[in-house]
Amino acid sequence: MSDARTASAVEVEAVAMSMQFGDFKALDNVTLRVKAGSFHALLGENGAGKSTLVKCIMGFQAPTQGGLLVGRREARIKDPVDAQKLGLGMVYQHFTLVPSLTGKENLVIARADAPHVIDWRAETARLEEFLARMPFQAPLDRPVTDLSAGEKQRLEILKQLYLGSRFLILDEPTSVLTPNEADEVLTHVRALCQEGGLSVLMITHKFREVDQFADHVSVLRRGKLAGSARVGELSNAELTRMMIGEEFTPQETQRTKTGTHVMLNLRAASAPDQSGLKTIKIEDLKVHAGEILGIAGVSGNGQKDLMEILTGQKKLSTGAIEVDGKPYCANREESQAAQIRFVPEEPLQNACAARMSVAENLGFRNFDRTRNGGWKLLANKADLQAQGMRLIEEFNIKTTSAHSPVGVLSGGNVQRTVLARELSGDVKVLVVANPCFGLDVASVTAIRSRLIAARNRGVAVLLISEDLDEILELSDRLMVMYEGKVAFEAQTRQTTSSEVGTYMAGG
Amino acid sequence: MTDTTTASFAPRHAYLALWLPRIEAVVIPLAALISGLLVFSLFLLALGKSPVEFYSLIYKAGFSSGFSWKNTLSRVAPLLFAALCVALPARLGLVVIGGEGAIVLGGLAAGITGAMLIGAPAGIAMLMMVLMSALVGALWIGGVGWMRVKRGVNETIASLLMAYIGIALLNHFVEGPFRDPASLNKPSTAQLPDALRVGDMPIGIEVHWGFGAGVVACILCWFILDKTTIGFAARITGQNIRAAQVQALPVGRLIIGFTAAGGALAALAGFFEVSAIHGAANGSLIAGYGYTGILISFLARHNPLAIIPVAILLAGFEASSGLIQRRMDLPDATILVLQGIVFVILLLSETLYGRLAIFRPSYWRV
Amino acid sequence: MSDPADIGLWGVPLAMLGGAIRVSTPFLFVSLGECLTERSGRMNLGLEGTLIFGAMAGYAAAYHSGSAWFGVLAAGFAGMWFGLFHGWVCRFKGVNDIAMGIALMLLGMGLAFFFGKPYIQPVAPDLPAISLGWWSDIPQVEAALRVNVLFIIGAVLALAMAWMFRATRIGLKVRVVGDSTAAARAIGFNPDLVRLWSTAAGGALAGVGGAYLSLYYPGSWNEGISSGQGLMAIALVIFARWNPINCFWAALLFGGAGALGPALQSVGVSSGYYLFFAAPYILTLILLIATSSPDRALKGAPSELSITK
Amino acid sequence: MSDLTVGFIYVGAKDDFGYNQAHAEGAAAVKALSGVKVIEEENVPETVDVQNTMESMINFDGATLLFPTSFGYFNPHILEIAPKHEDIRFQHCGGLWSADQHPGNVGSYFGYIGMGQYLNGVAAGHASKSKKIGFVAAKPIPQVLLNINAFLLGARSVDPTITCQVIFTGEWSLAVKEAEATNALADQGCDVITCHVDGPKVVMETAAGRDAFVCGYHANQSPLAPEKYLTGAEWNWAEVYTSMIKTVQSGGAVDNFVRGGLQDGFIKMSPLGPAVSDTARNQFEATKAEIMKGGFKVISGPMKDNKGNMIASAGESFAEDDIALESMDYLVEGVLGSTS
Ligand SMILES: Nc1ncnc2c1ncn2[C@@H]1O[C@H](COP(=O)(O)OP(=O)(O)OP(=O)(O)O)[C@@H](O)[C@H]1O
Ligand SMILES: Nc1ncnc2c1ncn2[C@@H]1O[C@H](COP(=O)(O)OP(=O)(O)OP(=O)(O)O)[C@@H](O)[C@H]1O
Ligand SMILES: [Mg+2]
Ligand SMILES: [Mg+2]
Repeated sequence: MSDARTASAVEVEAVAMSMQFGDFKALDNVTLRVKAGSFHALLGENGAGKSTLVKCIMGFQAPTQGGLLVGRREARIKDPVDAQKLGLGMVYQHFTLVPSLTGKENLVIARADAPHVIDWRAETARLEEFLARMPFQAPLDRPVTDLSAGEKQRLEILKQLYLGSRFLILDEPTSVLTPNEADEVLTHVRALCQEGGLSVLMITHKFREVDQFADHVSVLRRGKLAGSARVGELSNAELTRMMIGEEFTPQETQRTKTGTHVMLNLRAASAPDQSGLKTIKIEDLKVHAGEILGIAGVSGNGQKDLMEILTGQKKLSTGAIEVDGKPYCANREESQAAQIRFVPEEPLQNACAARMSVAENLGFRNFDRTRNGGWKLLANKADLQAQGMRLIEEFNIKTTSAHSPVGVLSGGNVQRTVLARELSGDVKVLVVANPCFGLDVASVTAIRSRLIAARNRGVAVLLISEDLDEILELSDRLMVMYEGKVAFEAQTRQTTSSEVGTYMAGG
Repeated sequence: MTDTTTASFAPRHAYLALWLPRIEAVVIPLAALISGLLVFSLFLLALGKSPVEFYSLIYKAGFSSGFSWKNTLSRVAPLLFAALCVALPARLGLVVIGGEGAIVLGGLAAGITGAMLIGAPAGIAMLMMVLMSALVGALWIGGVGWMRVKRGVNETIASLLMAYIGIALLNHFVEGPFRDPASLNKPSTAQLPDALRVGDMPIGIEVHWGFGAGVVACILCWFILDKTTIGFAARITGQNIRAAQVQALPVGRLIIGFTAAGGALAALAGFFEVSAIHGAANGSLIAGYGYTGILISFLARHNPLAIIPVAILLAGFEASSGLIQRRMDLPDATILVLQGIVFVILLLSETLYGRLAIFRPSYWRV
Repeated sequence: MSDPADIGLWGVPLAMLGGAIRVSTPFLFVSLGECLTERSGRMNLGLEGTLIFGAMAGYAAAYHSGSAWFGVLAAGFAGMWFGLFHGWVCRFKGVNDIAMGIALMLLGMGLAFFFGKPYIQPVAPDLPAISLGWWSDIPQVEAALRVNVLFIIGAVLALAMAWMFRATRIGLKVRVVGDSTAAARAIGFNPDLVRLWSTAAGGALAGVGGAYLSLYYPGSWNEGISSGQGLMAIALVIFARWNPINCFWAALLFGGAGALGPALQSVGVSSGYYLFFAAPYILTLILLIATSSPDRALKGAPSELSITK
Repeated sequence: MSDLTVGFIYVGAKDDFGYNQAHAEGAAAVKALSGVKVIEEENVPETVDVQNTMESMINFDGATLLFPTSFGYFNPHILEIAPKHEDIRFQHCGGLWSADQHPGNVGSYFGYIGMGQYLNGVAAGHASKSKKIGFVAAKPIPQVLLNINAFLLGARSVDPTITCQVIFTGEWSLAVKEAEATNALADQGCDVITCHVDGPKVVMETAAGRDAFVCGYHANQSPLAPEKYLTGAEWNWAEVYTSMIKTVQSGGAVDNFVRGGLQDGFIKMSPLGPAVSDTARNQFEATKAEIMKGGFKVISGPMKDNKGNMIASAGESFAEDDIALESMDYLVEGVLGSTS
């Protein structure tokens, strides 16, 4: 373990790196240099190859071609341990802290030279000394599960510094943070760069972060380096063009007036959260016909629980749900009668059976109903197949055939499959969570316009999303969830992102 | 989106996408079975025994003549029911390994009911025996499902514990409250009169009706799983319980229902043992059929139709156990080793699904 | 032999104490083994087969070598191979560790019975016991406190394992792998390898548990030597909450519960003994029901474990 | 003359130091005869399995004489198969054949091994200091109850104050439970222990480990505890089987209902161990001689069972060959334990 503040930053250069997956070239001859002490941003669409590039640098994957220079010297990195020895560290998009271990344990075990027998007293003393020299802190004695997202992210970065990393890769480090938390963390990181102790390569989708913190920016497009420049030399429009090839302007959709009829009503609801230790409390949540209500909030503040309450996966301890004025108990009969539909986040994990065919997945909602709405006992495969073909056509789902297992489809097409299922037929209420998470721009546009179209048809839409931009773009009205409660409510047009961000952070 | 496929359906591709998985589901287990037999041959060779002799003895004892078919088929009935008790819950993603408990208690219930209804019209008494036995089995394994749904208790462990408890209950009742004083050295419930005994099927070899009933049960289960909306709902639940919950499918009821159905079927194995074989409930009901059923269901990949041939095959193995002991001087555990090896290799072959290019539609595209 | 004192009803708690000490050791070893394996995120239901094979292998080795300790070693070694095999096959995608465990249970039993035939009859040397009851002149107390070395090793092992999980690199490594495969990869651990060796070590411990059965208590090899101890020990890990020290107490509790039936008969409570014999199973089930919850994973469960996912 | 093929079927392992081993030793003696081919199968459960095993021996090996040795094979299994093979002889151990109920090609044979346990009791009565002896029993069935009672009565012939504690394990073969039962007996102060389970090995070893004397059962277990072994009630199937086979070979017919005791060579006693005192030896030999005369009255009134019911009034008695003993359902006074 070396000292991050006295050691100097490392320069890292990927040279003509290529990565081939079967027929598919995820990286194509990419050369990218991160100078010592620089804060380098890496932009690119979903699937552009950003993660592949950094994985090759860190030794998770062996590039099919190309090499790596660390401090201008050729380096051979077979695995992350090698990378760590050279002072290269990475903070992943999804936390890689071990949930049941304490901060302390996480830090010590991550060290390549962790002693075989750990003397906790001595280690604690050294850790405290280390923390005292750091610009920011994180709790070390609590298990990581008990930490907030910001605390976890800080701990991740501290861990890298503690491990002596002088070159740090950050993969979308702020996607789980509030804007304020993100600013705080990135400011600290930038300060370390400026002191010359650290070089950073940060993958991000947010121009704001590039402008505010980075000094260099590179763009990947379809596995190739589309451009590289000092920050400020390129406008956001130019960066966008590099990322997606052509100018892309989101279509301003026509909106009808929202209705006044309350379609979904959650009153005085409370339920224990996932940990069973805290409670979710929602006093009053109403969605009107022809309205999109956005639920903003940093993930982990009870949005998942809200979804589970509405789908009936979680029982309410108090309160009640009404759909279209009638009490709703979330059994199949009622959910079909009430025409309420759900599109949970990560649809492959939460709304599909990966090994069943696309047509079958499309039939989940109505496989047990006859054409005129009665229940039936015998499943009709031909009907399912026909319906599948129709919906595939109508929603433009890209699949080899209706028989293909849904698990082999790409993320966007899985999402389309679920939307096709839930938006077909008569819908009164639609509850969606993170519908565009991890999708590329084209899919995002398609899906968002479907949601607006549904809204314009009079569907009451409850949109739960961690993407504040999405909420601001789509919703008529929004709420912020914090610590399991509604912390803020406003008409979207009457609020600003910074105001919402403040409430998301509990301000 | 990196999806390179097209939206157009060439009908050929649709057929491939439909049929290749089905072919895969037959070819891989067959290949695994054959590999298992080959590995076992190596085991025999290492011991200086002849695999050829071994397998020809299996053929001779299990499948070559009327008697060998009788020997094989007369063992099949309880295995079919026991395997269904694994296969039905498996559709919902549950691993229930305690069917033995339902078998012995089903047999006990049949024995007691029959004993209490001696003198009643035979048809009614027989019907009551079946019903009581199925009810007890349904409660027993359905209880496991209930614990899973209501308390989140792991069904594998719970069913196993319930099996031990069930066996203790059988022993307790057979040797205590329901012991027929006339059953001297083998404590049993009262001997059933001939009218309450299930006879043989009129198919030329002596195989009791339990075999026919088991085959029908397998076909029925297959029909329910494959052709009805209940089966469809179960498949969704088994593959992704969260997706099923979001669709508001009655997941809890499905779990309890399927485990209960499995238990009821396993209990029928007990009923047939009592009514067709032993004529009374006693300790002989504890014969390990429940555990062989696990093996069969897994080998059949929990497909009720496939359970029939697999059960016959395994029964044939067991039918040959004696001849192998006598002719090859191998211990009775030989068949257990064979079963273990085949089981291990078959589970190992699960890793091949979706991996072999030849079963991908793209392989066949010109 | 001093005259046995007439201790009457005191015999029951004393027998349970003695039973706990005598019967618990296989539970202890298997559950410690399973605890280690499960802490690394893998389930091994096959330990019942490993236990039985260990009993056979230990007995055979002790018989041939004339040394009971050599038997223990051989049993551990045999168990390790079963563990290694399970660890190796379970790393393949699509291989279900629960089902594979059942298969290996079958195979382990089959191989044990197959190769164990010639050892049913011979008498192998026994493991030594240490008398901790010298202070008492009541022979029953003395007998109850005749403690086998393996029991003591097991107790020490429980402590050592608890310490290992807390304060050694290897212990933390196992916990990391069991809690998050992704995190383990990020640190540079090879989760498959860690699981492989945890499963192997678990198998070795189960094998030693088997050797205790055949070489000390009841102290002979036959096909009915294990009455499901290996399977019960797995259930026991769950309500020991994956904590080695709790495994120790749970094993003692089980041993004691197993001694309840015979002890009660010996003081005249003789009806319904089958139900008393089922006491450990009923106890486990009740504890499982009481401590599980439909909404969340069991507290303390390694999150990579298939049964808690 | 073609060889006579004889099939032996065992419910457990044939080297279990117990019930099955006793029969297997008999089978081994048969093997030594000329003109006989012996086939054996072990671990055959009392289910449809044994029916198939019998038929398989008949169909594939040409067996014409079968010895299915486990009690549970009789009803329904032998009774199911025998009528279908009238030219095959089924000799069953332990069953109660009766001419009006059972086929003529079935026979049952058994020995008065209770007398062996009586002799065990005599040796135990002398060896016991605590006046408390113990019995590990599988299940409370007549054969076992008779053994328990005989054991105690033998001991009481030495000292009428002796009591016998019995513990049922519930299974014919369950090692851990047998060991626990033995320990529980030792804890209660029993200093001579015997058993009736399929494989007495565990009981013998555990009891000797607890410093108690042991009396054997089924087969000779003295090698397991040479110092502590007093004597044992053994089957002598070699004798019985060879004579039956010889009868068949010479064209004769074996009786359908065969019973025999010490004097008939059906059972024998293990040689007395080193711990048996001279007084004990004398009484042992005297009682043995008495039994050898035949018709030994094991139960002679007045006698009560351990619940206080009269089982034999004054003057009433049951001899070893009294068929009523084969449906015994009580434990005599002095036995601590209960039949249910
Ligand atoms: N192991 C793999 N096998 C096959 N294809 C892969 C593999 N890993 C990545 N790919 C493909 O390589 C391409 C680049 O993936 P990568 O994860 O680098 O994208 P990314 O730029 O990080 O996207 P995102 O913004 O969604 O994180 C994608 O099309 C992906 O499907
Ligand atoms: N249901 C809830 N009720 C009250 N407070 C909650 C609830 N869920 C989370 N919180 C609190 O919100 C904060 C962030 O939640 P949490 O720790 O779950 O985030 P996280 O899961 O780490 O984030 P991410 O999902 O992005 O990784 C913590 O302070 C936590 O205590
Ligand atoms: Mg990425
Ligand atoms: Mg969270």
